[in-house]
Amino acid sequence: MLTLPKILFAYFAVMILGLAGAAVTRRNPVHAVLLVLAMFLHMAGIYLTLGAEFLAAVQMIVYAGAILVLYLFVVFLVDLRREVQSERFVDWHSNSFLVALLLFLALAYGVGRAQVEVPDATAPAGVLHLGVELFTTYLLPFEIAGIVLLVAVVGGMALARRDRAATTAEEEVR
Amino acid sequence: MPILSVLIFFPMLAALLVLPLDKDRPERIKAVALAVAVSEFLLSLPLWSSFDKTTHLMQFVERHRWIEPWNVQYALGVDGISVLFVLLTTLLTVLCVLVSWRSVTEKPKEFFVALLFLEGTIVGVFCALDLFLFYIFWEAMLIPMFLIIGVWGGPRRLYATVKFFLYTLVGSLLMLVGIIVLYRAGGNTFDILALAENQYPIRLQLVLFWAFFAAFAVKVPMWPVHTWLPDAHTEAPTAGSVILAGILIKMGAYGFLRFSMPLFPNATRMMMEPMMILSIIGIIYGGLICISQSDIKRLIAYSSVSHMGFVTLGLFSLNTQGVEGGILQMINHGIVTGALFLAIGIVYERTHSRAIADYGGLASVMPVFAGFFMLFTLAAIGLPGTNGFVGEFLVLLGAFSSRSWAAVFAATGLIIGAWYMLWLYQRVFFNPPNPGLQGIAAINGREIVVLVPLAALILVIGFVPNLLLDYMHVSVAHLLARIPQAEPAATGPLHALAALLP
Amino acid sequence: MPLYLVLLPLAPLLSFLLTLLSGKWMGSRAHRLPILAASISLGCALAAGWDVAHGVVTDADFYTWITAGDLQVSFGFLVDQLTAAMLIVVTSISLLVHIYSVGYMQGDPSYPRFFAYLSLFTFSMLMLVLGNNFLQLFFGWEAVGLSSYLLIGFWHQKKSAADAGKKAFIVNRFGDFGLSLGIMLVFVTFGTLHYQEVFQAAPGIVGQQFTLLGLTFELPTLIALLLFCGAVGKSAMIPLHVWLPDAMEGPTPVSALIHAATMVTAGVFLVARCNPLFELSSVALNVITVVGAVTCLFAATIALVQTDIKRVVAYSTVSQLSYMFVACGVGAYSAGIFHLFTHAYFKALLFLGCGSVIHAMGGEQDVRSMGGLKKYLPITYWTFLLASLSISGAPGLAGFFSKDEILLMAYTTNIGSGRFAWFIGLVVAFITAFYSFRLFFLTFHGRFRGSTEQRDHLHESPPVMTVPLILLAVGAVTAGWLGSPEILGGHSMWDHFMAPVLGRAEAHVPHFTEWLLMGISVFAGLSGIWLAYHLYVRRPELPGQLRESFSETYRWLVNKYYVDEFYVAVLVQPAINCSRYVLSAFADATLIEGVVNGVPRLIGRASGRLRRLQSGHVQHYLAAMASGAVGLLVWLYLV
Amino acid sequence: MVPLSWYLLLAAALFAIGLYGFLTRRNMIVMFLCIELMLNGANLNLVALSHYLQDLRGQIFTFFVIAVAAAEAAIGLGIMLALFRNRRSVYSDSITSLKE
Repeated sequence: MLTLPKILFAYFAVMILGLAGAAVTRRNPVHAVLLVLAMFLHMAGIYLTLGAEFLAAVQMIVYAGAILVLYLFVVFLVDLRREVQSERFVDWHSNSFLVALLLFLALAYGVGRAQVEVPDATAPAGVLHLGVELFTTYLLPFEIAGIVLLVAVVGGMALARRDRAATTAEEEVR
Repeated sequence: MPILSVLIFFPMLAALLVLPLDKDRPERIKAVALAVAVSEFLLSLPLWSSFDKTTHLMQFVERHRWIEPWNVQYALGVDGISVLFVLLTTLLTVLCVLVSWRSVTEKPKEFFVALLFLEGTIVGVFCALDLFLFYIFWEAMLIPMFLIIGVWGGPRRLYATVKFFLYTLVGSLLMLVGIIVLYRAGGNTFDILALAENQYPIRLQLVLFWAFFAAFAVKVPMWPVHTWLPDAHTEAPTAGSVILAGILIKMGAYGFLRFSMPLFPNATRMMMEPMMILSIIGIIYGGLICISQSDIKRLIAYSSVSHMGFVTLGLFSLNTQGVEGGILQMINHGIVTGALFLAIGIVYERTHSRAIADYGGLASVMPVFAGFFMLFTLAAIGLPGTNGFVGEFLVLLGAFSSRSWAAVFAATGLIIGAWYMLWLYQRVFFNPPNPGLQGIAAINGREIVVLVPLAALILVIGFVPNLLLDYMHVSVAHLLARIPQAEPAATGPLHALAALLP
Repeated sequence: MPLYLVLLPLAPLLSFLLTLLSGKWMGSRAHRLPILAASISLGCALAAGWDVAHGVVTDADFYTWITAGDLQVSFGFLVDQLTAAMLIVVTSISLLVHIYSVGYMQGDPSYPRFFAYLSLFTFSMLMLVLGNNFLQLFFGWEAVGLSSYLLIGFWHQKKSAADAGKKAFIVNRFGDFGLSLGIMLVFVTFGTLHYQEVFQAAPGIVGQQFTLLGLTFELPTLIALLLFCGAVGKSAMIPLHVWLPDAMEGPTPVSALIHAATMVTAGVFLVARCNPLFELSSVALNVITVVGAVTCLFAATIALVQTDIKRVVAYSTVSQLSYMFVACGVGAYSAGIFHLFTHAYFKALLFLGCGSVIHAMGGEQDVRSMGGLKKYLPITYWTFLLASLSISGAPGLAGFFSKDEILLMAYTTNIGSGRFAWFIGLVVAFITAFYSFRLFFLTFHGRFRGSTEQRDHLHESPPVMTVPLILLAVGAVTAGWLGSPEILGGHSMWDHFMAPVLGRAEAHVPHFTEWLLMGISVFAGLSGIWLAYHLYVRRPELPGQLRESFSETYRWLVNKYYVDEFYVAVLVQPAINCSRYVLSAFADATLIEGVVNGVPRLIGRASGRLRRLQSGHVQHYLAAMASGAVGLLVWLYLV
Repeated sequence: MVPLSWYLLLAAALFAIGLYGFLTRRNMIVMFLCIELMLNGANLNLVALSHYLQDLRGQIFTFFVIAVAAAEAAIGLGIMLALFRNRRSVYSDSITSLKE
């Protein structure tokens, strides 16, 4: 029975798989990042079909908006010109395909076997409850996540910062 | 005042206070370390004065819940067996600080921090009444010791320290397994006193006995797991050797007393003869091997194997004289071997050589020092009037009472002991003076201050051993009361091993 | 407890400590305190002797030393007739040696140390004889060993002296090994170490057995033999006699005090003290007699050919000590102690005489470079002559009475080996007289054989040395009169005095036999003197010829029957080799270390193989992880 | 109503694709990107199960995963830049210092 949710799901699924598959095989990293960006937007769509509006928003704002842009910057920062001409794959990629395929089959078999009891009662859902939960029960983890992010920001800056002495030395060599 | 907790954590906290001191002013660091060690010693004196010698119960007990899901307690206490070791620890640490005054020139701050930390953990080992807590201190003590040997040691220090660490760790891990098994078998508790109330099946006792044996025998060290000791002693700095010989290896024998004997009395009884045989091999083997050593510290290290053989022989004689003699001999060995290592450290500072061949005629150059060393030598060979005699005699008497052959073989250790110690003394202090030793400074005031307390203890314990023995009587009697006096059906080592098989 | 008993050992102990501490400051005055202490001790000893002579026997504990279980031992004093005699011997000889040393040791850089050690020795010896239990005996026993070690090695820069001190200590340890086991066995048997309690209970153990090392012994025999082991070591009996001749490396006053008069007789004292135990075992008594007799002959023959003046006297000491053991072995403890008493004086005199000679010769000890010293050293000459006569058993002198009593007792005893011992004793009496006078003639008569330098240096010793010689000479002559037997018009005072402690061994023989035996032994002694006179004064060329014709025997004697070499080859060298090659190199470094280092090495090698899996490519790691995950899933589904 | 298993299968496929990419690509930045794909696969599982089991914890957990992913991206890309500056390369097969 083909219903709207199923059609929507099929659309998103096909797009996600296609975009992901394309992303991992493109030669140009910039293309790969852009394909993943598109894929993330479709992921947000899937989340909407699952009633997770807040997460869909987060997926778009944080993942697509922030993280992938960061990737894009970094890709530009490294030597893109040579990158486009060099070999995409490592030498042993055919074996890796097999491993990935086997994993998928194993997981799929597991999904097929699994019996998930679906409860009838409709528990409270939606952004409101999510917010209440986050700021009451999960307040401490929430704060910790904030600190982790802050640390990551500082750490990322520290790592990416050019060591002035080293840089000048490098430039002199050039 | 929770005096035992204070004794454990005061040096550790004080070590933290040493850390921010300016590393370019070592004098101040040393002064603070000395002040801490001396105050720790003074703090431990109430243990001596207000100890009640008429009861076998634990004293100065502190008991707090700690990790509730596993029923772990923070429980401390001392009885007549352990109280003396706490005092010995605090005393020897003071001397170690003093003797390291000049000899530790590199990173003095870190050295004294490690030393004070070590002191705290060792006191913890002797006071812990909870197996879990005990195990923590038992392993924690390895870390500062590892550093002391590995950072401030001699040329082969890395080999020695890694060997020391791995050797002891292998033994300890077997004990850890034993502790967990015991925890399950003894009603989910780590409380030593509660565990000792139970009676375990004989096969379990044997298995656990051997698991604990692995840890304790390495530490003692009993033959044939003694080979870490010569390397560790030889490479360790003076203070390290003193702590190692004086206190650390006592923890093994202490473990036998505190755990093996009260927890597994039947197994102990069955294992009496194998243990005595191992002890005797240690006595003779350690003594004989000393004869051909050419390195002073190595020689003293092997002599420790021989002397600790007497200790375990006494403990496993399983009678009053043997056990009390064994405990006394542990303290004696701490004092005497500690003193010998201190003395060697004092000459090493001047000559920078440990080879016996580089010495000779030292008595003409350093006469006062020669006198001290003579006293320590005599104590090491157990001359009456020194503490060594009382311990060895009681041990031999105990061994003779339970197995006369054991005393006969062990007594040969007295002959061998006199041989290697006097030969050492002759080659170092007598004979025509070695020209290389001309112009060596005589012993100074600080060094005399280091040696005098130990020399005094040697004589005081030699003439009035009851000062110490009085502390033990009740506790030892209580301990021995737990061990069946009747001979088990068959006591041969083969039989005992066979009982281990499923 | 009377005050003088406490003072008796305490005075030398304090003197030891104070002299050691203040030595640097006292310098050449360091002898004052030790001499004062020795005098105090002598006074106290005389007071103790007076009390005992009036029947007061003291047995009191000073304080409890060791308590452990049912073991309780004290430092305590037992003063009875035996102790009193020993006290007087020890303190009197000690005082004289102290005084003598003032002259002999003058100018030595370690003068204070020497006197400190002498005081330590006096203290130790007094503790040994005063003790009222076995452990205190052992305390003194080891402490005199220590003082002996220190004094033999007094000139420790000399390797031979340091060697000799060490050898003395270690050889003695072999004896102590038996003694300590004996003491333990006494404790295990009787449950106490106090003499009085042990001796009272002693008869109760007759017939009991004890298994040691799988061998079953009669309990009394085992105890007695183990205790005797200690005596063998301390008194230098075969087979532990090797240390005493070497001990002559020490200063001569030390040899006189320790290695002649007092310490070496501690073994005899031990046997005599424990006579209630030894009496229970005829096996042990026979062993003592035979060991004594054999050592007696053995040492005397070696003494025949020695050329070092002190070594001759040392071997004669071994031989005289053996007489004392023969006496104890045949049950005549009183005679043994009597000989100990007289021997102390004439042997100390001999040694101090030797010391005077060596002093005059500037340290030379070889008799071959002496001779004709009579005119240079008159006082030494005359006192030495008296001592030699005394040891040879010349009638009327001290040695005569004591030796004669021993021979009489050995002849009349019912101990199996008594007659054998008597015969040996007689032979040795002859040999003793011969070598004593050989030494005497070689030293004092004939022509001076040393260098002219030495001749110019010759002088009689100062009065501080000769006065002790004269006093000892008085002792060497008169000490024996205390025990002159009834047939010579005496009253056997000594035996009566000792009877309460040592029992009374009566010789039940007709007066004629007694006269005959006495005559034979006197004849043996006198003929020995005559032979020495003949060989070394009248026909000085003869000894050389004899040496030629019995060269093989001579070689064995000069080399002391190669006993030292035997021990080195059988005990010392194998032990060193075993230590170096078997234990150190093989067992420890190869076997145990092989396992200890081998296991980590094995792990290291295995991990080296496994390491090749580690390429460094992070993707390989993840691929392995993913394969693992797949494997896990499959396993999960299958199970 | 879309069956739960569809979502789960989609998530598994996404995860497998991410894995494949990680294992095969030389460029470490792209490898990082593939990790994001795998994370998304896992997130999808959580959200789907959260929806079907009527339990908000799945969503909350996903929220934290995204937060951590952001942190990880910041640090990881910082490392990548540092690496590139030191090695002049972002190719995984030229960086094997884990071997030592």
